[in-house]
Amino acid sequence: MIIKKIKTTAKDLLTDGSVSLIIGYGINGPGDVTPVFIKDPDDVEKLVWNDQCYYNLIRYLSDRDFIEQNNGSIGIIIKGCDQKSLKVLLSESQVNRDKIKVIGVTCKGLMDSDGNVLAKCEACDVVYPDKDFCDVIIGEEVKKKEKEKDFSDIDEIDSMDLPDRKKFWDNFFERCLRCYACRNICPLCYCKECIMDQHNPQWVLPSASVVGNRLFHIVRAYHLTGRCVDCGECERVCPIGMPLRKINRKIIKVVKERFDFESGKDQEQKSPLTRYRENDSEDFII
Amino acid sequence: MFTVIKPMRGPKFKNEVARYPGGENIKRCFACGTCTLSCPVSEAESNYSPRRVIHKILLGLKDEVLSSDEIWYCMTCYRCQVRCPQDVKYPEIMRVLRQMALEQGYVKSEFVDAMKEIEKVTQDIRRKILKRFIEKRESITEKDIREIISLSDKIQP
Amino acid sequence: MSRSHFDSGEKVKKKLKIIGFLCNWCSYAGADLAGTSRLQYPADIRIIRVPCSGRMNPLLVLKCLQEGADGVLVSGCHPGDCHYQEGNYYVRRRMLILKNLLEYFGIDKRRFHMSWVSASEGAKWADVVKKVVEDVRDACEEEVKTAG
Amino acid sequence: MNKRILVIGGGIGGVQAGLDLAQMGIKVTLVEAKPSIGGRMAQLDKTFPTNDCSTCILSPKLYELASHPNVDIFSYSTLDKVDKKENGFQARIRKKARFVNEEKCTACGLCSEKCPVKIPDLFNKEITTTKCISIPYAQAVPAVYKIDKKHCLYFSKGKCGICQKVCTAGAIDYEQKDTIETIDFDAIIVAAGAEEYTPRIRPEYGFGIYDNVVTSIEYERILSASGPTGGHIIRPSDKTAPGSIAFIQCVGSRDISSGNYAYCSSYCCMQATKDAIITREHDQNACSTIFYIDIRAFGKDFDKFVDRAQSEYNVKYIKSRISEIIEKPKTKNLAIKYITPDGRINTKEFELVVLSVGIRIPDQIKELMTELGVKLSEYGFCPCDAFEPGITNVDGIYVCGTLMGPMDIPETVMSASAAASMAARGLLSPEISSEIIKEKPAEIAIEEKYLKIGVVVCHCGVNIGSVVDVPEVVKFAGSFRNVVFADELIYACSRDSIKYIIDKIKEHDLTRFIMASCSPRTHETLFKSALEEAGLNKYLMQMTNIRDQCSWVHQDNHEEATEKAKDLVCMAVGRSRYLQPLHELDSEVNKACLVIGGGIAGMMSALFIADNGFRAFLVEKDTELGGNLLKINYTLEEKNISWLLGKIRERVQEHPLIDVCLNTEIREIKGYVGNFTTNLTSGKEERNIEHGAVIVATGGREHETESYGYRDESYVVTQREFETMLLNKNPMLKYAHTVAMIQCVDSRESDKNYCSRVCCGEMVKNILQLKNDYPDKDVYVLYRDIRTYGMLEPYYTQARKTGALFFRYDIENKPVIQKEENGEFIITVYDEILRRYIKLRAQLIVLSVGIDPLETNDQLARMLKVPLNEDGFFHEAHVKLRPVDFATAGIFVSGLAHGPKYINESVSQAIAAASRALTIITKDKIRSEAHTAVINEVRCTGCGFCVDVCAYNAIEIDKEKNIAAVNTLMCKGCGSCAATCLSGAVDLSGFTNKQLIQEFQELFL
Amino acid sequence: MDMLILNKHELIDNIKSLFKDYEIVGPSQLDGKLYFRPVKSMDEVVWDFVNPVNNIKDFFFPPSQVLYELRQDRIKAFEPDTKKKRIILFAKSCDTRALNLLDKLFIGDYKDTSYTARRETTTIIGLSCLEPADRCFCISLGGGPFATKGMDVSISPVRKDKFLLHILTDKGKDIIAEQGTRPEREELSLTEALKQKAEEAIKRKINIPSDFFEKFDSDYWKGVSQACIKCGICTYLCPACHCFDIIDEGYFRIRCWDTCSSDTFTKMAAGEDHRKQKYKKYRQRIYHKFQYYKENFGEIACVGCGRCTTYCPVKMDIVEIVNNS
Repeated sequence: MIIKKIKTTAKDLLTDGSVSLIIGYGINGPGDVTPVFIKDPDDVEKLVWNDQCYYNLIRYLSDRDFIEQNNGSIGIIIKGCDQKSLKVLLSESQVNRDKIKVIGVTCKGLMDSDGNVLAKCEACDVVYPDKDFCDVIIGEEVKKKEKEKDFSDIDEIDSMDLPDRKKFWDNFFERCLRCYACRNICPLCYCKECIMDQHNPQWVLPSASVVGNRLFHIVRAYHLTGRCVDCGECERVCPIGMPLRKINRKIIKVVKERFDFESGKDQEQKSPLTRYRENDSEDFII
Repeated sequence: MFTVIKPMRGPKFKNEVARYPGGENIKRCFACGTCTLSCPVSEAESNYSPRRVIHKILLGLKDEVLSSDEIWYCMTCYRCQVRCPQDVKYPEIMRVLRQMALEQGYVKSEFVDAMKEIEKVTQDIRRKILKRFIEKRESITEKDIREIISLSDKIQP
Repeated sequence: MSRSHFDSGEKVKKKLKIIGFLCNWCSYAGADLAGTSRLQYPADIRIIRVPCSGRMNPLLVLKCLQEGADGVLVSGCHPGDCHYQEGNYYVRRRMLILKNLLEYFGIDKRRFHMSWVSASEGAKWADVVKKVVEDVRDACEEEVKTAG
Repeated sequence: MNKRILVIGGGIGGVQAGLDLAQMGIKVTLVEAKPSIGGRMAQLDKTFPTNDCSTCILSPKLYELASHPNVDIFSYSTLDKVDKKENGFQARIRKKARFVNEEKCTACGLCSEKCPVKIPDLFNKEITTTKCISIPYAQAVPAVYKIDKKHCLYFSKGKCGICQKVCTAGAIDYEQKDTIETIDFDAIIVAAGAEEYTPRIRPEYGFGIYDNVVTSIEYERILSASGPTGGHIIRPSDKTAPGSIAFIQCVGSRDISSGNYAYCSSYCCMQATKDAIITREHDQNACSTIFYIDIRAFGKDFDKFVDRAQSEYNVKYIKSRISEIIEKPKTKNLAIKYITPDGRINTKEFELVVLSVGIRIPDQIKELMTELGVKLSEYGFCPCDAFEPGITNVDGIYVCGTLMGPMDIPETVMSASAAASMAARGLLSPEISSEIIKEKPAEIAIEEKYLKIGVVVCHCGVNIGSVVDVPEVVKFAGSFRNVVFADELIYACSRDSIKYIIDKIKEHDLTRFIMASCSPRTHETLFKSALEEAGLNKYLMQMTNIRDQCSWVHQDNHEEATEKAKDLVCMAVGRSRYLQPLHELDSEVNKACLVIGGGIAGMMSALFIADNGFRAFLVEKDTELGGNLLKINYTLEEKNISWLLGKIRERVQEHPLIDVCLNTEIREIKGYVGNFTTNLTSGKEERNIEHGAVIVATGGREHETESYGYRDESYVVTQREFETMLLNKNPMLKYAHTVAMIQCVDSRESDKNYCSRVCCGEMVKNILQLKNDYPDKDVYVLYRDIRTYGMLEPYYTQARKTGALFFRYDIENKPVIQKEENGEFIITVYDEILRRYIKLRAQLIVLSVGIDPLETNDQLARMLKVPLNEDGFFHEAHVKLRPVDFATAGIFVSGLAHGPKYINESVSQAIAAASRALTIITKDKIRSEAHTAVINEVRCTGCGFCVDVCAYNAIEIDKEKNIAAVNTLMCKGCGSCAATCLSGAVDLSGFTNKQLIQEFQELFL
Repeated sequence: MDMLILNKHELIDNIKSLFKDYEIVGPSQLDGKLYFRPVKSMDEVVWDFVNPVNNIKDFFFPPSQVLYELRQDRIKAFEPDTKKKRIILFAKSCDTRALNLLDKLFIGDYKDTSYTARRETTTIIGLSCLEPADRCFCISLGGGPFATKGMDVSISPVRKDKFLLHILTDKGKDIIAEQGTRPEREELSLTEALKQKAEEAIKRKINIPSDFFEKFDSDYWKGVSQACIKCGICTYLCPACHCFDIIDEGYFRIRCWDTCSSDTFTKMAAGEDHRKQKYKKYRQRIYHKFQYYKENFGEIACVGCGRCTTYCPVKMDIVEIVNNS
């Protein structure tokens, strides 16, 4: 069983001292899956593995505060989508690859509370973490599903005419509380002082107004251009249920069509905004 | 289309032509085609091309050139010589070739005299057509010209 | 309660406020040439000089729209002419993403324009300004109609 | 010796030579006959192969020259007399009267508007008319008007005088006389250039008879947006847009019979291709046909440009020299007869015909040269030998540009830089720094001072005052908080206004200054110097353009213009609140130059650095100097290369200032412009050297080919091997009665799609040498295009005269070689003239294989962080105007490393590279840009986005702290990094985010 | 304090009559989530629900509110428009009890004008909680599913369509028409039984250890707070949390919610921030609720509604953390 292999691997890594901390999935009081940080070998029992392990634990590798506290080498349990975001972080030299041990676990798709497979897992095109990237692979190899990304919901929004589209989004912007959970859960939002918290100059209205919220989400989506790997965490944590994946995947679609680039595939390549081609499309330029 | 094997050695045909006065610059030709384009004969006779004749000389196809009837087409109007950027004197070269053809027995001397005859008659017909056209003053088509030529044997010189 | 008339149904003022960010080497020179050739164009545009169109961060455009500008124009050198080699290539990609995002969230795409104007295209600069002012005016009128 | 050099001619050649000399600290006097500098390049619309707009890339250089303190420009002037002194020259320069005072004229254009007299517009090749008082074009430098005495009513009939009445600046002065100045010079550089050949001598083309036949330079004016037709392509007869355009090449070139024009003018094929492409861009349904003899696209990326013309812009190329043009009277179209590729004769009607005219040296320049004592060639050009391009028979007089022979803009710029470093010899020394240090009062620190803003609004005579209600704007400006002084001036740029401003700054103890007037592009330096004189940091000034971008363009709507002027002042006030004092950083310069590669290019660069008195390190990985030149025995001009090479090697080895390091490799180059440290390894021992500039002269290598059985046939050789066979009379030649040569082997094809430029010249050289030694041998040449451009064309004619036969083959129909038992080769090729396949028998086959880049290029490129182009050669900063520099400051390129070229072109580029390097190492300190990137270390996450977008490698991530660091010396202030940074950690001083935001935010507060 | 029994449609008619001159706010579905928000008619209102995402705090202390407009020449203060009175329908006991906590702060020795104006013009009709969620722990903090603290009228279920109304304040009296029957003992005992059942359903207990304050410097907080991603959900959704920040947006001065987990919470002028690390921020949240508020205002600023554990992105459970500290 996968969970047994995870526990033994974690135990060995901790005992032989090659890692000083293991980040994995555990259970909290009321029985929900929660991230768990194990330092001594016999706490390994706390680790669980089921189809509710939503979290993208890579987020903790790019959290400066967390790394300050645990500056030893870290073992981390990752799924396919998490691995993609780790590659993006490596391309932006935010994570020191030799200080982390990557434990790749094959995942057959996560389930939400009432038992159907998450939308992001339907669209997942990488099922097992690839061999030459992870240090340890747990679970049998599942062939990679070559699948054309389905952007029908994005096309549906695009096809709305302007006022409807505006109403569709303003409906959410009226309720957005600017709690920044979507920003803080994302592994790629690692700035020391986020644009939203800057006052000199003040880029975006900090308070929770419709205009301020709209601009916050535009800036967040813009800053994830060619970086977001659609791990779906932002949408999951949003208290008012804003369809954030519809925003990210719109940009993923534009980047695929116009710059022919997919994030999280190649550890060397950063966002396409740092490169150009002579014949980039300029149909919108007079 | 057949292939031509180039003769290996022996006195070059082009040097022979170049030795005659007027043929000196033949080797300067870089086949730009101005002569063919300015030649009134090639307008009428589509596969006559002064450029091709020069090219055959340079390639040394002596028999093919001297026995061909192309070297007799030239009306020596000298337009090609004026226009040639490399100063190749094509009409002079034709004179040289005609002389060589005569000397080396490709044609008989009566043939050369006859040439003068043809020259005279064509000029005469041309003058008649022009006179008729100038009298009438309105445009003249090829059909009218053919009709005049067919009547010409009736017109006294 | 937001007071930029992005959302409020304020009547469209006769005088629009459009901000133009022009690159110093080509577009600003083109605008100067439109001046020396006395080409007339609407007065709704206010020009800010930037060293290169590559200096333009989409956040500046967003801040401009949020502060209450009716429209924003970013103009730079034709690709290949850039005094700093590659500035306009990068901004082209950035603004493509911004354009898509603005449209996606229901902001009229006629409020933000980009153009390439070289130092000798005074006439083209005048045409660009006319087109931008006309587009922004239509966008404002439509906005008032739907919001009203 | 007063270190002053005379430059004759204000074209791009003269401008580049003047700029290089000025930057080396030498005083320059530039004499230009026309009213403004820029020469023929200013008349061009776009330049090939990049289609840059010509004015965009030229005017920054003109402004830089005009505003350089070391340069005085005498425009609209001629040379009366030049006589030789013992150590220089003395010239009498006559500055012809313009009847307009240069100081006062603000180029407002009012006089020209009101002038009643129309005269033919010489700048626009007389396509349209201009006024009697005029400037050639809007962006002319100097922008001063001129009265044409001959047509002016005041001078001819004594009446009119409207322009004087109208001119508010009082600049018109009918009594102005020619002024004469006699100045001594150390050397003279003649960059007088050439002019277009007027095709009247070829009447069959109908120029001057039919309306719709124009020359290529007239067509440039028609294409140009600032031209008479405003960029709309219209044909002269009925002003309609032509649907079909014919370009006729070689009009007045490669033409012996119509005059002494046996040479090829080098750039017309590419100019026609560019014009055809631009025509297609302007008008989608216009299609162009180019009638040519050989398409001479020999330069960098030229072949790709021609391919793009055919594939994307459906330009048709037809090999057929046109004999005559006939106009159809009714439609004014032009019928052209041509030979189609398959040999038939065809006639087609074109609505417009452009004659690609060649160039010739005008007579007055020939007279000038004879007066200077310089010998000219039979064609009127001034030829120079390969190893001393630019040096004439008269000591102290140097030549550059098209006066040396037909050449394109990059070659002109290279020869101009070369002429500069040749003329500078003996005038420079490491002790004297070439910087310009102006003394100015101490700068007051404003940090602890209270924010006090001063605003001046200018009337600019009537230009602003007549449209914008200036007093209203001044009152509005006074209403802002922190604005303590607001006033208006009639002419802010006049001498006394500047003094007034300086006094007001001191009086009100201002800490910011706003000037609302004309364009900062032209007047910013003037007002900044005013601030400096007032002791205020010059970057505390903010200019706002209420003339060119407000009053002039909203003339019919005064109160809207006033409203806009107020807003512009409001924006300037907003921005000025956040301006900070900035200082250009100076950093020490190490006065030595590293030259990588000991070939002819490297040696010449090192020689000219050392001859000018500066240390040069010449690094060569082989055991001896010479590089590719060791394998070449003679060229078309120089008979004994090895003897000349020996002389140069000797000069290099003995030169006290050249440190030759043989069999030495470069392990690492660190540092930046002015402060490079390079680690050299030779065998075991290592060495570190310090230097201020780098010249890459690593050269190229002959292409190893497999085609046509070269690998396994001993009788199939390359041109270079054939040359050595000829030199030492190799016995194999005995059997070779007939030699066949094949051009463009592996070149101009899929993966190697560029022309190696030198193979045609080598082929002609070897033919002449062969026919000279063995007159009775036959030579066939199978070619795609004979590209003997410029002065090589007469040698091609000579080659034909020796009896060599030239057959054209097509890329889809390459010649096929079979070997017979007796060792002879049968070459089958399709002859398009005979329209038959012919078989040629030959005993020896010579292949022209072209030049490849070195494999080590990309390793060196990564070390220097400079780019390579698609074909693997080093990619220069700008193909036309900076062919020797890299985008990264302080690094230059010359020779085959930059691309295939002839020896004299390599030498010219090498000396140019030396000159460019001298502009840096002659300075004690290098001044960097004031607007440079600034890193906020608290916010920087070390993600590296900024490093990727920096074209100048001015930003790097410091490994331990993982935080970006800016090298302010390399930073050019474009701001790409500031715009790409996600967390707003990078900002651009002078254009900070806060300043830009406050500029528009002030409008909405 | 009088009580009355109403059946469902009588109760609905009574509330419907209020729609004319009151603005009604009630729990209603929007995009699959439940919010307290203005409703137009009774059928939008949901009857049986666990706590909605937001709580009634939003209507007194909104997420973002304009205080002043500052122009170069004039200042204009913004008053909340309380012309139309407002009724909050079906608030649960934890929310109303939390509102009571906020009153202590906003209407303490300094009266917050907008909060007080809104508070006086709003009447709260509470609904007792039949099936508390498994994360609720209101009882261990002195509340309870049927508690009525902070309500003007409390509605407790008796039988399927029978409700016991309990009018607690004068404001309550104005809005409830005199009708319905007096409660019988038998109905009262039925309600009492339901109350017992609801209270047993709450299994989770929070008990603050005695040496709670001494644990301030222990490393316990570092370990516990590691999973926290410093977002603002737990504070913004908590009915008792009340920290706010005053910021300028252009020429508007705005009061908006702030969260102790944000990077700018304790950031001072020169960038100094003595609560920079994450564990200090999380510790501040716990101690402010369970220690400092108790010292200042005598009550623990937590009402046990369980929203912070339900909506926490990384599912940190406040009960477990406080109990084992």
